[in-house]
Amino acid sequence: MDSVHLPALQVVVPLLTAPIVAVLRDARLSWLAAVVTSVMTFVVSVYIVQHVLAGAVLSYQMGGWAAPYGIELRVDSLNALMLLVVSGASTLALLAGRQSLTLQIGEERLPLFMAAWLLALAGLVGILVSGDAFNIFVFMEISSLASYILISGGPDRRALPSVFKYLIAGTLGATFYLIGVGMVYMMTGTLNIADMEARLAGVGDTNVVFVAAGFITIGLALKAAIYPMHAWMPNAYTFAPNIVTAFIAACSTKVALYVLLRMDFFVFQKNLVDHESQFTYLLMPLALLGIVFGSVAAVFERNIKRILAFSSVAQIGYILLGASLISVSGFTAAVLHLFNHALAKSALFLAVAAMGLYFARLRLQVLRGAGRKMPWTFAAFVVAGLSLIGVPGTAGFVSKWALISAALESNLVVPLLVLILGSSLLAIVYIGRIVEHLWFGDATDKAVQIGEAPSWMLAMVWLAVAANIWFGLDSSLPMALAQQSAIDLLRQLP
Amino acid sequence: MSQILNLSHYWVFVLLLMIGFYAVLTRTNLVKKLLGLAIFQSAVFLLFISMGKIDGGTAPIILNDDWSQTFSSPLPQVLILTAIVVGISTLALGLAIVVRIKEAYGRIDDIDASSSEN
Amino acid sequence: MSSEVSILLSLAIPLTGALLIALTGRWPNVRETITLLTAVALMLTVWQLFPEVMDGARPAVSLGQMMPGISIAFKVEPLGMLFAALASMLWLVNSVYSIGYMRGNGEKHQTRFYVCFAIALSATMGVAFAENLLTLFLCYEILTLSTYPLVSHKGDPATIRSARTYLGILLGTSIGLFLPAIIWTYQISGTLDFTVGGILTGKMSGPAVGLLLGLFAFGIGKAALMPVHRWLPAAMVAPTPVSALLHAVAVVKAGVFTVTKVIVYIFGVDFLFGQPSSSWLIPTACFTIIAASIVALHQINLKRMLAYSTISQLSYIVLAAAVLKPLAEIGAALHMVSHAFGKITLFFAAGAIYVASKKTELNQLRGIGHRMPWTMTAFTIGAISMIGVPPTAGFVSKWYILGGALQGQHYLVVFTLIASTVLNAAYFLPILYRAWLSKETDPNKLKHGEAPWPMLLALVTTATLTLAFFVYNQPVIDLESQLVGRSK
Amino acid sequence: MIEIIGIFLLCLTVITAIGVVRTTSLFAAVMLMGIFSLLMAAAFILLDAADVALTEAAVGAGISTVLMLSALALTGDRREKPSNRPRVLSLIVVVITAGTIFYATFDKPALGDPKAPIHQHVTPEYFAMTRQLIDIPNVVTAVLASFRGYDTFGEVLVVFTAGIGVLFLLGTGPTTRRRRQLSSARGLKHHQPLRIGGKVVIPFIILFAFYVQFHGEYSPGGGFQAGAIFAAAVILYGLLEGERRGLAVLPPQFLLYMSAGGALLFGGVGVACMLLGGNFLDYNVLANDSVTAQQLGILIIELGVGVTVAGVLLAIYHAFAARGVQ
Repeated sequence: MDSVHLPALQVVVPLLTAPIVAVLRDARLSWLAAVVTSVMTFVVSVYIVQHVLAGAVLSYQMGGWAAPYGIELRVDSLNALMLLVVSGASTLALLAGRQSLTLQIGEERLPLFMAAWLLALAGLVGILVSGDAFNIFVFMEISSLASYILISGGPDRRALPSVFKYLIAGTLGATFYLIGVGMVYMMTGTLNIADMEARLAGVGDTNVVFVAAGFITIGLALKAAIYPMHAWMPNAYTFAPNIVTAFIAACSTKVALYVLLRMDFFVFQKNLVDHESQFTYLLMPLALLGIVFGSVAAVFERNIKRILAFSSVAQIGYILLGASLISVSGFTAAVLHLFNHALAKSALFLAVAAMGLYFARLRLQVLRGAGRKMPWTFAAFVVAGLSLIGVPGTAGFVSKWALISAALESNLVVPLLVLILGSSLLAIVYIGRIVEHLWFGDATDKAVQIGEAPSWMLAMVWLAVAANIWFGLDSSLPMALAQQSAIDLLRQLP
Repeated sequence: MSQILNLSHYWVFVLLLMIGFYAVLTRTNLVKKLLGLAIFQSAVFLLFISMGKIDGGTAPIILNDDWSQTFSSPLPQVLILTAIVVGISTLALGLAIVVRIKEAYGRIDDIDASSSEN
Repeated sequence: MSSEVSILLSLAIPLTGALLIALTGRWPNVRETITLLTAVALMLTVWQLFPEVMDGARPAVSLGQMMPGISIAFKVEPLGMLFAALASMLWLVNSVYSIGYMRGNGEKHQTRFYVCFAIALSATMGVAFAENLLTLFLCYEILTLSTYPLVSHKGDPATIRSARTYLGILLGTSIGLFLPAIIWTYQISGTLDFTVGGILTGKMSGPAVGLLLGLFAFGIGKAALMPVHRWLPAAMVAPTPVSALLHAVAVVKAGVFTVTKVIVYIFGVDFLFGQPSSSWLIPTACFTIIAASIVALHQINLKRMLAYSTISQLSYIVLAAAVLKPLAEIGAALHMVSHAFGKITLFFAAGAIYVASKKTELNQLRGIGHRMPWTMTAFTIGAISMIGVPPTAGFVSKWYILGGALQGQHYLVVFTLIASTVLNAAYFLPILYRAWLSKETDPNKLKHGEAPWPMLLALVTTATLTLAFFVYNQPVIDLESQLVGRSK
Repeated sequence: MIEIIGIFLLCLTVITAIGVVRTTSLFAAVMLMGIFSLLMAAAFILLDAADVALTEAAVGAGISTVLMLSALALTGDRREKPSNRPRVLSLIVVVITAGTIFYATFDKPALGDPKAPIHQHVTPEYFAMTRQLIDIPNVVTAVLASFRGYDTFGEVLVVFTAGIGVLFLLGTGPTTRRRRQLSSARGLKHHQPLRIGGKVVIPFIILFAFYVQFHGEYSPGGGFQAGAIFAAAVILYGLLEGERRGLAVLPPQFLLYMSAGGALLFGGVGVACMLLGGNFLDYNVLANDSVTAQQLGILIIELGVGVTVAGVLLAIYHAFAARGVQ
C-alpha cells in the first residue's frame, strides 16, 4: 500500500481496531492495543503532513467512485495540521494514562472504554479528512457517541448528568448541522463540499442558502462550545476521567470549529451575498464575549479542571476572533491558535491527571501544597500554564503574537488589543492562583502523604511541555501550514 | 392553494421541529427530553425525504428492468436510513445514561451537575 | 574557541550549572563548588569576548526561527558586552556572598535558590546579547519568571503577597504594553533587528512616535519608571543576595539596558531627536528621580530605602538615554556600571548587617560602624558613590550625564541632577552619621561582630571596584563611544 | 387524492407529537411515540421512500419503543414531574428557529418539482451508473452500499459505538448464577396462548429477517432492517420464554462478538479491496467482472451490517433487561 491510501488509513486503522479491542478480556492488553493504534494514526498523520508540506492536496475516492457520486477524502494544509493535533493528543494521553485509567475506569471495563477511545479518535479523524458534508455528520456522530462514553466513565456521579447534557447539546448541534446541509443539498443537489462550493454560485442569494449557512454555523458553534453555547462544556470536562479530559479538551471542540471554518470559508464565503456580516455581527461579538466571560469565570472558579475548562471557552473565543477578522493574517492566527492551544491544554490536563492519581477531587483547597510534593509535575503545569498565558518561548506566545498582529491590521485595533491583552492578564491571575495554592498553600493532610507522579507518566507530561517549548521557539511547521491554509481558503474571497 | 400544498411538507417539518425543540428545552424529565429529541430528529427525516420526492415518481426500485419510469431520488433516502440508525443509537445511549442517573440520584427529574456539592 | 561558540556558551553555562546544581542538591559543598565554578566559567567566557568587541567586531549567532523572518538570534554589541561583562563578574562576587549569607542565615530550599539564580543569569546573558527585540523579550520574560521563586523564597503570606505584586506588575506591563509595542514596531518596519541608527526612520511620525515610546518605556517595567515602579520595593522581601545582584544589577539593569537599546537601535537617536512627541520622557524620568528620592527619605527599612534609591538611580539612566546626546549615552552606560558597583555594595552591607545582627531598620543602626567596621566602610563608599562624590564611580557617570545635558541645553535635567544629589545626601548621610558617630545604649544589641568572611570578601571587592572605577574607566568609555558612532 | 391523504397523515403526526410532549404519563408518551413513528413510516411510503419506511417502522416503532419501556421499567418513574423552568425564553428560541426556516421555505423548490437541483444533479447519474455498473433493481441499496458505502460503514460503527456505550454504562449483565434469580426470568410462561402464538410467529419473523437481508438488492430492505427484525424476533422470544432462556440462545459475550464481527466483516471487505489494489471499499477488484464484483461486495457488507445491528440491538436490550435485578 503506497502513500495514496494515507487519508483512508488514517481513519480505517482505528475504526477496525476498535471492535477487536472491544472483545479483548485483558485490560492491559486493550490499553496496549489502543496505544499502538494511536501511534500508528499519529505516524500516518506525520506522513500526511510531509506530503502536504510538499504542496500536495491528498484526495481519495472512497469505493473508487469519483466525487460527487462517491465520498471523497480530501486533505490540505488545514486538516493536515488538525490531524497532527488530534492523533498527537490521543497518543500522548493514552501513553501517559495507564495508571490513571486503571484507577478511574477499573480493569474490568477498560477494554470497552479503550474501544470507545479509538472510536472517538477515528470519528474526529474521520471528520477531518472527509470532503463530504454528510459524511462529516456520520463521523461527527461516531466521535460524539464515543465521547459520551468516555466522559460517562468519570468516577464522580455528576459525570452522568453532565454527559447527558452534553448528549442533548451535541445531538441538537449535529441535527442543526444536518438541517443546514439538507438545505444546501436541496439547492445544489450535491453533498461534496467542493462541488457544493461550485454549484452554490448560482443560488447564493436565496433565503434558503442564507438560512442554511446560519443553521450550520449555529449547530457547529454548539458543538464547538462557542459562548453562549458552551453550557455543556465545563461540567463535561470537569467530571470526565482525567485522561479523557486531556484528550477531549485538546481536540474535540476544535474539530467542530474546524468544520465551522471549512464550511463558512470554503463553501459559503464566496457564494453567499453579504456573508461577512455573519462574522462581523454574530461571530465576532460572540468571540469577544466568550473571551471576556471565559477568562472572568475562570478567575472565580475553585476547581482546577473547571478553571481550565472556562479558560477553553476564552481560548475558543480567540480562535473565532482570528477567523472573524476575515483576513489572511487573522485566519493564520486562528489556525495557529487551534494548534498551540491544543498543545497547552493537553499538557495542562496531563499534569492535572498526574495530580489526579492522588486526589479524587481537584479543588484548589484540596490540592494545597501538592506542588511541593510533586515538583516535576508542578513545574510542567507551570510551563504549560505560561504557554496558555502566552509568555514568549512557549507556543501560546506565537499565536498570541499572530493574533495581535492581525488585530493591528483590522479597523478595531484598540478594543481588540485591550481585550486580547486584558484576558491574557486574567490568565496570569487564574494560573497564578493555581500556582500559589499548589506551591505555597499549607499542605493538607492528604498532600503530606503523596509523592511524585510515576516517572513514565511524568515523561509524557514533559514531552507535551517540550512540544510547547519547541513550537514556541521554532514555529515554522505550524506557521507554514497555517499560512498555507489561510491562503488556500481566503483565495476565495471576492 | 397550490403553493400551500407544495410547501406543506416543509411546514410540517417546521412544526415538528418546534415541538421537539421546545420539549428538549423545557422538559426537565430526562426521558421526556429524549422523546423531544427523537421528534426533533424525525422532523429532519421528513425534510430530507420530502426533497427526494418527484411528481409522478415511484420508489427508486426498478421493477421488471424498466428504467424508463420516473423515480424519486434515492440519495436522500440513503442519508435518512443512516440518520435513523444514528438516532436510535443516540437514544439507546441516552437511555442507558438515564438509567444510571436514576441509580445514582434516585430520580430523573431536574438533575443539575453544577450544584455546589463537592 | 570561536566567538559564536562563546556566545552560546555564555547562555549554556549557567543553564548547565542550574542542572548540575539541581542534581547535586543533596551535597551542599559540591553544590556550592559547582555554583562558583559555573560563575568563573561564565565570567571567563564573557570576558574573552571583550577585546574582540573592542576592536569593532560584532560576533553573531542565530538559532531556530520563532516567527516568519524573526529568528532567535544573538549578537554582541558594545552596550550588551558591557552589561554581560558586568553581570557575569558580579555574579561571581555575589555567589561568594550568597554562600555566606544562605549558610549564615540557615535558609531553606537553598538548592532551588541556586538553580533559579543560575537560570536568571542565563536569561540576563540572553538579554545582553539579543540581536532582535523578540529574542530580547523572550529572555526578558524568562528573567521575570525565574526570579519569581527567588522573590517568594520565604513563602510566608506577606512574602507571597509581595511576590504577587512583583510578578503581576512585571508580567502585566510586559504583556500589556511591551508586547504590543514590539508587534506594532514589527508591523511598521517589518523587522525587529537592532540596527545602528534605528529601524523606524521615515516609517512613522507625529504623536504615534510618542505613544510607541510610551508603550516601550512603561512596558519595560524593569526600568521602574514611575508609576510602574512598585514591584521593586515589593521585591525586597527576597533574600539579600537576590536584592543585591538581581534587583540592583541584573534585573533592573536589564530594564534600563532595554530602554537604552530601544532608543538607540530601534528608534535611533537622530530620529527620536526630531520627534517633539517623544519629549515627555525626560520630565517623566526627572519626576521619577525626584519623587523616588523623596520617598526614600521617608523609609525606615534599610532595604526598602535602597530600593527607592535604585528606582531613582535607574531613571538617571533612562534620563541619560533620553537626552539623546552622545555624551549622555556614554553617561548612561557608565552609570549602569557605577550604580551597579555602588548599589551591590550597599545591599551586600545590608545583608551582612542582617546576618550578623538581624537588624533591618534604620534606627537600629546606632554605632554599628564600630562593631562592623569592614561592612560599614564599604557601605560608606557605596553611599558616597550614590551621592556622586569623588573619588567614587558615581561621580564619573554623573559627570558625563551632566555634560550631555548641557550639550543638549536641557536645564531641567541639570536641575534634577543637582537636586537629586542633595536628596541622596539627605538620606544617606544620616545613616552614616548614626552608624559611625552615635552610640548604642542597649547592651543586648552589642553582642555581635562582623558577618561571615565570604560576605566580607564580597563586599570589600565591590567597594574596591567602586573606587577603582573612578580611576580606571577608560575601556568602558572607549567601548561605549562605539555605541554612538565615534571612533576609538 | 394522494396529497390529501398525505396531508391528513402529517396532521396526525403533528397531533401525536404534541400529545407526546403534553402528556404527563411517561408510559403514554412512549406509546404515542411508537404511533408517531408508524405515522411517519406511512408518510414516507407516500413519499416513495419504502426502505426508509421499513426502517422507521422496525427501528422507530419497534426497537426504540422496547428500549424506552425497558428504561422506564428500570427507572420506575411513571409520571413526569411538572417542570418549573421558565418557558418564555425557550419559546422565543424555538420560535426564532422555526421562523428562520419558515422564512426560507418560500425560496425552496416545491415538493415534487422535477426541476429541483436534486433531480438534476447526481441523482440521474446514480440511476445510469447503477444500471450499467451494478445492475441491481434497488437503487437505494446501490447508493447505500456502494456509492456511499463509506457512510454506511460509519453508520455501522455508530451502532457499534452505541452498543459498547450501553454495555459500558450498564454492564454486560449479571453472572449466570445471579441470572437464575432474575425476577423477569420467568417471562410470560404462564400465559400459554401467548406462548404458543409467539412460537408460531417467531420462526416466520426470523425467516422474514433473512428475506429482507438477502433480498435487499431487489426489494426494500437490507442489513439494517434485517438486523432490526431479527433482533425483534429474539427479543420477542426472550419476552415469552423469559430472559434466562432468551440469553441462553445468544449469550452476552457472543452478542459482543457478533457486533464486533459484523463491523470487522464490513471493514475487512474494504481492506481486502485495498490489498487487491483498489481503494477502500472499491468492490470492482473483488472479481474479474465488475458487475459481479459489485454485487458480491454489496452482499457481504450488507451481511456485516445485519450481523452488527442484530448483535448490538440484542446486546443493548439484554443490558437493559439484566440491569433490573441490581
